[in-house]
Amino acid sequence: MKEIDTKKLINFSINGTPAQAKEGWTVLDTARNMGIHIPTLCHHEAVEPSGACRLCVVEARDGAWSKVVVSCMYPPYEGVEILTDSERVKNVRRWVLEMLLAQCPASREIKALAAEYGVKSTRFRIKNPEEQCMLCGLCVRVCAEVVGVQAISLGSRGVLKHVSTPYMVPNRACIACGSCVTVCPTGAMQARLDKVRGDVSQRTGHGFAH
Amino acid sequence: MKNNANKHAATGGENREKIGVFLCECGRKIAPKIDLKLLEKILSNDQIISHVMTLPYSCELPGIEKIREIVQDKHIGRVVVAGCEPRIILPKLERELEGFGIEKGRIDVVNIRGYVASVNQGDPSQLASKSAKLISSSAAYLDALIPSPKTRIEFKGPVMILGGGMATYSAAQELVRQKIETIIAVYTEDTEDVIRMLHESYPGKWDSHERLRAIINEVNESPYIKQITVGKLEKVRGVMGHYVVTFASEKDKPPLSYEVGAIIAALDGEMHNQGTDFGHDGKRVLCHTEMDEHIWLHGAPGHRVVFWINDLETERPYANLSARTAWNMAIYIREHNVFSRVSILYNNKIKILLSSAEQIMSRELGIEWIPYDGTIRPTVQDGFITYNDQEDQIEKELGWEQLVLSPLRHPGVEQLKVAQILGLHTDGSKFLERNPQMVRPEQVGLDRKFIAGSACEPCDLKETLRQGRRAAHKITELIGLANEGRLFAPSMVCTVDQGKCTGCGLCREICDCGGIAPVDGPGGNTPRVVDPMSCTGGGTCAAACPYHALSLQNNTTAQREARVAALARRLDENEVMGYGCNWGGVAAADHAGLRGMHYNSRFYLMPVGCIGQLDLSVMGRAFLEGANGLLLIGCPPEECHHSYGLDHAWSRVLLIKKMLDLIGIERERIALAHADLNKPDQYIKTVNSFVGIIDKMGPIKRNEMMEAKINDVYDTLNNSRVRWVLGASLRRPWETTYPSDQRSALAYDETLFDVLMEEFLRIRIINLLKKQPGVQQLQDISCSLGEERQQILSCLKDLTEEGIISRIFKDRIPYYSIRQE
Amino acid sequence: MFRHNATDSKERILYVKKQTTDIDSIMEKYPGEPQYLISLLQDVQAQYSYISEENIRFICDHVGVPVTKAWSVLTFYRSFNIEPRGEHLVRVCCGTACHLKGAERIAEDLERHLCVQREHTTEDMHFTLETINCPGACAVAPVVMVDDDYLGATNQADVRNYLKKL
Amino acid sequence: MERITSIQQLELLKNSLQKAKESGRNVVRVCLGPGCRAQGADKVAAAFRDTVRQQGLPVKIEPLIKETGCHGFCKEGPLVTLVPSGLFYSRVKPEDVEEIVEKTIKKQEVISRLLYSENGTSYRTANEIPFYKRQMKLASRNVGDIDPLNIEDAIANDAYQAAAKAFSSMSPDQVIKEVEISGLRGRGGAGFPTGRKWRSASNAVKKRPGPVYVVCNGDEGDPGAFMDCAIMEGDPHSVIEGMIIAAYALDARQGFIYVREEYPFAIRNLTIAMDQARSVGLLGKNIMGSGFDFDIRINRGAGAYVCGESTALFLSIEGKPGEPRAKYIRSVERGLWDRPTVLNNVETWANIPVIIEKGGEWFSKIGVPGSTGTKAFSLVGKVKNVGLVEVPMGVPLSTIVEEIGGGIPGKGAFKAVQTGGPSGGCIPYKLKDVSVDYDSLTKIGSIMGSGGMIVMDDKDCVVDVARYFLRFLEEESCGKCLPCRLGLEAMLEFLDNFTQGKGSLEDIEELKSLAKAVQDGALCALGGSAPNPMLTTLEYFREEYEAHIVDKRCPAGVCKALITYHIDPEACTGCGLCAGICPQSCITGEEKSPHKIVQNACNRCGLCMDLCKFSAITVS
Repeated sequence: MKEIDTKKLINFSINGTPAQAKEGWTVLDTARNMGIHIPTLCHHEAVEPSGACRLCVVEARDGAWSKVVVSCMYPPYEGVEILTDSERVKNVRRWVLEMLLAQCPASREIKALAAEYGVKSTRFRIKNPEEQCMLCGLCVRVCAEVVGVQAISLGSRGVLKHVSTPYMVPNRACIACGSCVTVCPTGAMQARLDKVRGDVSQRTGHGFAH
Repeated sequence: MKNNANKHAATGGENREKIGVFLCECGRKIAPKIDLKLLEKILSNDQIISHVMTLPYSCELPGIEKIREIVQDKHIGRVVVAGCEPRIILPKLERELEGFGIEKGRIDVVNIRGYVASVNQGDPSQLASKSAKLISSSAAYLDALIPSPKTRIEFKGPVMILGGGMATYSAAQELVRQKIETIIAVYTEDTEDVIRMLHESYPGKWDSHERLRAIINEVNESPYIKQITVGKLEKVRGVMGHYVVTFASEKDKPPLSYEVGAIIAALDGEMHNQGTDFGHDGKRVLCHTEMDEHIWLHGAPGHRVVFWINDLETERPYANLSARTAWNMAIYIREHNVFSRVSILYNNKIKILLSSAEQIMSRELGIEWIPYDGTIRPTVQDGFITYNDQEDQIEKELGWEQLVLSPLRHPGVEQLKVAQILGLHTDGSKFLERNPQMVRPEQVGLDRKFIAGSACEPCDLKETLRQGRRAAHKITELIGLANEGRLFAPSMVCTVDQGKCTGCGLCREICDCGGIAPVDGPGGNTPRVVDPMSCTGGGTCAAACPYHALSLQNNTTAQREARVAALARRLDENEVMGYGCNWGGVAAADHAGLRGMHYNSRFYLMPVGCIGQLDLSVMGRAFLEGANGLLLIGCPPEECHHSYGLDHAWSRVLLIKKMLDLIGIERERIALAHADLNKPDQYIKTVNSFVGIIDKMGPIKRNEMMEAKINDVYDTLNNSRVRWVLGASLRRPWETTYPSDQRSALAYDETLFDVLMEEFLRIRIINLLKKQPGVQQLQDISCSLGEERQQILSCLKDLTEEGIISRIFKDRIPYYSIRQE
Repeated sequence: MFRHNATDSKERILYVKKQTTDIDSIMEKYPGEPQYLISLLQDVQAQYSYISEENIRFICDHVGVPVTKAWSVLTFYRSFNIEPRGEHLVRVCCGTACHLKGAERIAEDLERHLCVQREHTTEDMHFTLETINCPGACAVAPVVMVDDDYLGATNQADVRNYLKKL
Repeated sequence: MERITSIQQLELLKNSLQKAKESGRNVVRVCLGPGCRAQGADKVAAAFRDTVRQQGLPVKIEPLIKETGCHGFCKEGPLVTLVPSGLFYSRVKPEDVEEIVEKTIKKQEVISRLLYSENGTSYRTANEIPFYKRQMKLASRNVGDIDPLNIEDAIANDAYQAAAKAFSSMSPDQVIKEVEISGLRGRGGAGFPTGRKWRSASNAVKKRPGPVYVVCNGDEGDPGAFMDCAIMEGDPHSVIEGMIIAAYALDARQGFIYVREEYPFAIRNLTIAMDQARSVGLLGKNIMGSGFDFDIRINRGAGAYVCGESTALFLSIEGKPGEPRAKYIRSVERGLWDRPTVLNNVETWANIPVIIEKGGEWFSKIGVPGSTGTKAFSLVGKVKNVGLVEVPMGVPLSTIVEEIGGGIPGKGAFKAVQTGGPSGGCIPYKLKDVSVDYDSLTKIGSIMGSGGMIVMDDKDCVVDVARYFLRFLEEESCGKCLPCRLGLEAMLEFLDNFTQGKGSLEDIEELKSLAKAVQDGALCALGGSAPNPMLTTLEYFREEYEAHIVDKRCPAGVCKALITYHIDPEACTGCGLCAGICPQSCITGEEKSPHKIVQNACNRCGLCMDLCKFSAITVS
C-alpha cells in the first residue's frame, strides 16, 4: 500500500468549476467523480494507466504556463486550472482520431468516437482495411495485471508494433479467459484471440508458460 | 415449503454480517440507461441489504475511498458492487478492500452494465427492476456465505526428488544452493553409472558429460543432500507441505517411509528402436541409443554414417529433437575420427535452424545436410538409401555403411506408474500432461505437481535440466513464502468434511487436477483429503459427492442455492433464468455486453465458476422456488477450464430432465448449452432461442400437489443413492469422448431410471408421512400419491425394515407413520 | 569430397570449439535477476548470432522473467535476431553524415546486389544486410561495416568488390 | 600496482608517475578514435609496434607506443603525435611508419610530407593549426593524450585528483553547491542545470530514505554525433571520476553506465578502466581508504534510440523494453527501480572533475551567462575539417563552421547547419552569427542537443533532410503513444508527397497544425521534439518547400521523383562503365562515344553518378 495522506484535499479547477481531489487522485479520477466526461481509449479501471492513446489529454494552466497533459496520469496540484476542451486539446484529439481512422478503419468504436469530434474521414493512407487494433496495450496489461499469466505481449516497436505471442505461435500460457477481449476498446482482440489461445481442446503438455 | 427454503442455505443467525450495495454510474454507460434512483429504492426494501449507495465509479480511487469509508462507518461486512464485468474488476476491488475487513469471497460484482444496461432495450425503470433482481440474488449469495479461515501452508520436512531422471541433479543443485534440505531417491549412487546410463534417454550428449559430472559432484558434496537408493515407489500419502513417501524394500524388510514437505518427480522417457521397420537390425541400421552405445564401446566409426531423420515418416513430431541428436553425434564422430564421413538426411518439411557458427562448423567438419522431397519416402536398400532431391526432383542414392534412424519415444512404463501414484491420470502411451487445465487467475503460476524430464514431453537433456531447475525454483519460492508465514492456500478450493466422508473414492476418480488424495485411516475405506495447493477449485467433485462431504469453500452449493432461490422467487412468470460459467457463458455475455448487442431482456444470467460446480440440488432448487426454465451455459466441448465440468453438467441435466418428466413437467425446461467467449452472437442465439422455448410452453402450472411433487424431486436430488448412481456415469479423466462413454448406455439409463423411480417414491412417502403427522393407511397413501398400491407396499416394507417409518396394526390393518426419534 | 588431412582438421576443430560456448556458462556469469535479461540476450546473441526459442527459455528461467516479457524485449531492440544470421554481417551506416553523402544509395545497391531486403539474410546464409545509425565514423562518410571492418569513404563498387573477396 | 589506501598515497603515486613522464622519453601517440580507426589507424599502430620491436632501439630512444582516444581532427586521420617534440603527423599510412622511426624518432628530422598543411602553410604542432586554435578542451581534456587502457597514464594526468579533493576536504553538500555555482547544464540536450538536479535528488532521498543511483547516459543515439563516444573511448576515467564524485555527494552505492552497443571500443575501454580502477582501489569497496563504497556496472544498449530518453533508459537498465512513461513525477525522485536517480550525459560527467578541482567560480566564467563552460561538437557533413571540436559556449556558429571547420569543401555554398540531431532544428546561413548557447539556439527554434552539428551545402535538400529525420524517428519511435507512432507516419506521408511533387500549399498549414498536435500530445521528448527539424526548415526555407509543391522541382537535386540524370556529352569518355552497371540497363551508347540515359526506364538509383570516374553525370 502506498503511503498516502487521504485527509489532505487539493483545490483546483476543472473548466472553471472548483474541484477537490485527494492525494493520489488523477485529473481523470476527479473529473469523473464530478461527472465531467473526458474521452479515453486506453484507460481501464482495473489496470494501471499507461497514457498511450492521448485522447484523454487536457490542458493544464498555471498563470502564463500552459501544458497539454494526459488526465489519466496527471496528478493535480493546488491551484492548477484544467481545461478539458480547449482548442489545443481538441486539436490533439482531432488529429489523433483522424490518424486512428486510417490505422484501424474497421473499428466501429473508433468511428463513433471520431464522429463525436466531427472527424468523418481520413486523408491518410489506409494500410489494412481490416485492422481494428490501435495498440493501446490494454489487453497486455490486463493479461499481466489482472489475470497474471502474461500470455501476450507487445512485440516490436514503432510502426511495426503489434500484439503477439512469442514466436507468433499460440501461447500455452494463455488460460483462454477472454479478459483481453473484454477490455479491448476497439474490438480488435476478438479477431486475434484465436491466434493467441490456439485450439484449446488440443492443448496438452507444456508450452512457453512459465 | 418454508421448512425447505433453508435446507441447504446457511442460516445467518444473530451475528449476520451487514451487506452493502454500491451502484456504479459508469459515466454514460449505466446511469442514463438504468434508473439508479429507483433501483436504490427497490433495493432498500430488501431486508438483507442494509445500505445502498450510488457512486460515479466504484472502481476508481475516489469511489473506492468512499466504499472504504462507508464500510467502516456502517460496519458493513459484505459488499455487492453493481457495475461491470466481475472477471476484470473483482481482483482490484478485492485488493483495495482487503485491509478494510472485506476479505476475499465477501465481495460480489454484478455486471448490470453488460447484462442489463448495454444489451437490453427498455425504459430505465424496467431495467432498474431487472437489475434489482440480479443484485438481490447476489446479496443472498453473499448472505449465505460461511467464511472459511485462510489455510496457512507449512513445509514439514525436506524436499524429495524421486523418479531417478536426470532432472534429479539439476533440481537438487538448485535446492542445495538455496540451502534447502533435499533427499534424492536414485537407483544408483555411482556418478559414472549415471553418466553411462545417460544415453538411454539422451543419446549423443557427450559434450554434456563434464557438466553433468560437475553438477552431480556439487550435489553430492553439499551438506544439505541426503542420497538414498530405493526400490519401487509404493505410495504417497498426504498433501503439499507434508507427504509420506513409501518405497518397497527387499523381501523381509518393512517398506521404507520418508516424511517430506514437497516432491519433485524427475521422470525421463524412454527411447525404443524401430523394431524391424526401415531395415532396422541393430547392427548396421541402428537407432540413436544404439549408435551412442556403439560409439561408447568401439569409438567413433571410420566409415560412412548416414543419419536419417525419419520422424515424419513414422508420424512423430519430434524431428527437430532427432536432428539435434544426430548433429551432436555427427560432430563427435567427425571430431574423433578423420576417416569418417557423415551425412544427415532430412525431410524438407523440417525447418532446421543452424546458427552461423554452426553452419561454419558444419562446413569445416564436412557434415553434409541433405534435404529431400518429403512427399516421397526414401527407401532403404543394402548400402544405399534412395531419396528424391528437392531441387531437381531426381531420385538419388546415398551410400551408407551405418544408417542411423530416429528412435521411437515413449514415456516409460515405470515413469507412468510413479505419475499415477502421485495422483496424475495417465494413459498408456501418452506423455504426461503438465498443466492441461486452464485455471482461474489466483492460481496461475502455481505448479500443482512438480514433474521434470522427457516423460512429460520428449526433450533435450538441457531442457530436462532446465525443467528440474525450474521445479526447484518454484519450490524454493513456495518454501520461502511459507517460512515467512505468507503462503496461504487459495481461498476457493474444496474441503472434505471428514465426518461425512465415507471414502467411496468417487471424487478421486473424477478429479482431474490431482487435488484429492487418500489418507490412511482406520477401517476399510480410505477417506479423502484435498491438497489445497493442487486443487483448481473446479468443484465438480463437490457437486458429485453423494454425501455432500466435499464442498467448495467460500463458494458453496448452499450459496449458489441461496442465489438461485432469491432470483427465482423474484422472477415474473415470463422470465427465464440461467447460469453461465465464468469462462464460457459469462465471458460470452460480457463480450455481448461490451459490444452492445441487444437480446431478450427477460433472461437473467447468474455467474458460476464452472458449470460443473452446479449441484443437482441447485438445479432442483430453481424449480422449487418458482423458476419456469433454467439454462446452463458452459464452455465449448473439450474446452472446459476445469477439464470435465461441461460433461458432468450434461449428466446432471439429463437426470433433472428425467425427474421433471416424472412429475409431468416438460423436459425442455432445463437445458445445457455452451458458448465460446469470442462468439457473442452465438450466445445471443442460444439465449433468445431458449426464452422462446419457455415462452411457448408458458409457466409451470403450480398447485399444491405440484409444489409437493417438486419438493419431493428436490429431496430426491439430494439422495445419496441417486447421486451415487449418477456418479457412475460422470466422465472420467481417461475417457476421451464427449459426452462420456456410450458403452451400454441404454442399460445404464434404465438402471438409473429404476433407481430414480424407487428413491422418488420412497421420498414421496416419507414426505407425505412427515407432512401429515399421525398414522395413515396404505390406501390413503396410495390415494394421495396417485400410485399403485403394490409398488407402495413394497416400498413401505423396505422403509419399515430400514427403521425409517413405523408400522402399527390396528384391527389387523397396518397403519404407517414416520418414526419419531 | 570429405578428405581432410589429419593435422589440418585438428586445427580447424580447435577453432570451431572456441566458437560455441555452452549457454550454461554464459548464464553463470550473471545472477538470476530480471535486470540481467538484456545483457544475457546480448551475450547469447554474440555467441550464436541469434536467439533461438530454446535458448530464450533457458534465459527466461534463469532471470525469472516470462517468455512473453522477453519476447517484447527481443523484438523491441533492434540488435536482437530471432532467426539465424548469415556468416557475414554487412552494416550500412545511415547516420546523418552518411545520409548526406549517399548512404541510402549504397544500401539500395546492396539490396539489389545481394538480392535481399535490409535487415534480412541471403538465402545461402552468406550475408546479412543491416542498416545502423552511427558507429561514430562520420569523418569518413559514407561508411559500411563488414563484420568488424570499416569501409570508409566508400561507394557501391568498392563494397561490391570487398564482398566478392569474402 | 599497489592498492591505494589513502589520499596521500594517490598524491605520491601521481607525483612519481609525472616525474617519469617528464623524463623526456619518446612517445608515439597514435589516435585510435573511430574516425582514424576507419582509416586504418590500428594498422599504423601495429606497424609502429612491429618496427620498434624489429629494430631493437636503445632504451633512450625506444618510444612508447600509445593508442589514444580521438584527437578530434578526424578528417586528417590517422593522426600521430610525437612526444616530446610535439610533431603532428596526419594521414599516416602503415608504409610511412618505418620512415618516421628512422628519421623522426632516431634523428629528430621532420618529414614535411606528413605535416598538415592548409592554404600553403604547413604546421609542425597541433596547437598551431587553425582547427585547434579556437578550441578549449575541458570535458575532453585528456582525450587524445592518455592511453585509455592504462590507469597510470590517467593518474599522471590528474585523474581522480578531484575525487580525492572531494573526499578529503569537501562535504557532500559542498560538492553539490560547487556544481550549482558552476552553472553547469546537462550536456545531453535539454540543458537542465546539473546542480539543481543533484539537489533535488538529494532532497528526494531525505524524504524517502533508501538506495539512490547514479547513471551515465552514454546512449548517444543522434546519428552524426560521436562526442560521447570519443570521451568514453579516450578518457573513460573522467566519466568514472565524475560519477564517483556524484555518488559521494548523494551517498549512492551503485552506478550504471549505459553505452550504445554500436560503440564496442567504448565498452571495452570503460570496462578495462573500471577493472583497473577497482584493482587499485579507486572504485568499489573503500575507495582510496575513505570508507566509501561505490561501484559501477556497464549496461550495453541494444539498438534503440529512444533509450536515450531517461525513463526509457531506466527501463532498459531494468531489463525491459525501453518504452518511456509520463514524467509527471521527475526521475530524480522516481527513476531506476522507482528510486531517486541522477542521470547525466557522458560529457556532463566528464566536466564534474574539472569543476571540483578548479572550483565552480572558475568554471562559471567560461562561456556566457546562462550557458557556462565548454561544449563538444561533432562537426560533420559538408565541411572541410570534419571532426570533434570543443569550444567555449557562446562562440558564434560561423566561427565553428568557417574558422574551425574550414568552411565548405569544393564549390558548394554554406546553406544551413543542423544542430541537436533529430530533435533539433536547421539554422540557416543568414543566422550563422548566432551565439552557440542553450538559450540563443532555443530562441531560433533549434536546440543545443547533445552536440551533433551537421553542415549542409546547396546540394542538400532541406525537405529531404526533414524527411530523413522524421523517417529516422519513425523507425526509432517506441510506438507506445499514438501522436508519435501515427503522427510521425502521418507527417512523413505529407513530406513524402512533397518530395514527389504532390500536395498543395494548404497542406503546409495542415502539416503545421498536425505538428502542433504531435508536440502537445506525444508522451516523451522523442515525439514532442520530432517536428522540430521540419518546423525550422519550414520557417527558414519555405520557398524550397514551395518549389517542390508548386514548381515540382527539387532545387538541390536530391528528391528522386523530381530529378533526372543526364550525361554530359563533353565530359563523357564513353568508357562504358555506367552502361555496364546500370541495373535498369537504360544507359546506351557506343564505346568511346558519349552515352545517353533512356529517361523513361531510369529509376534514378544514382549508381551511374556515384561511380562515374569523370563526373560526367549531372542531376537536374
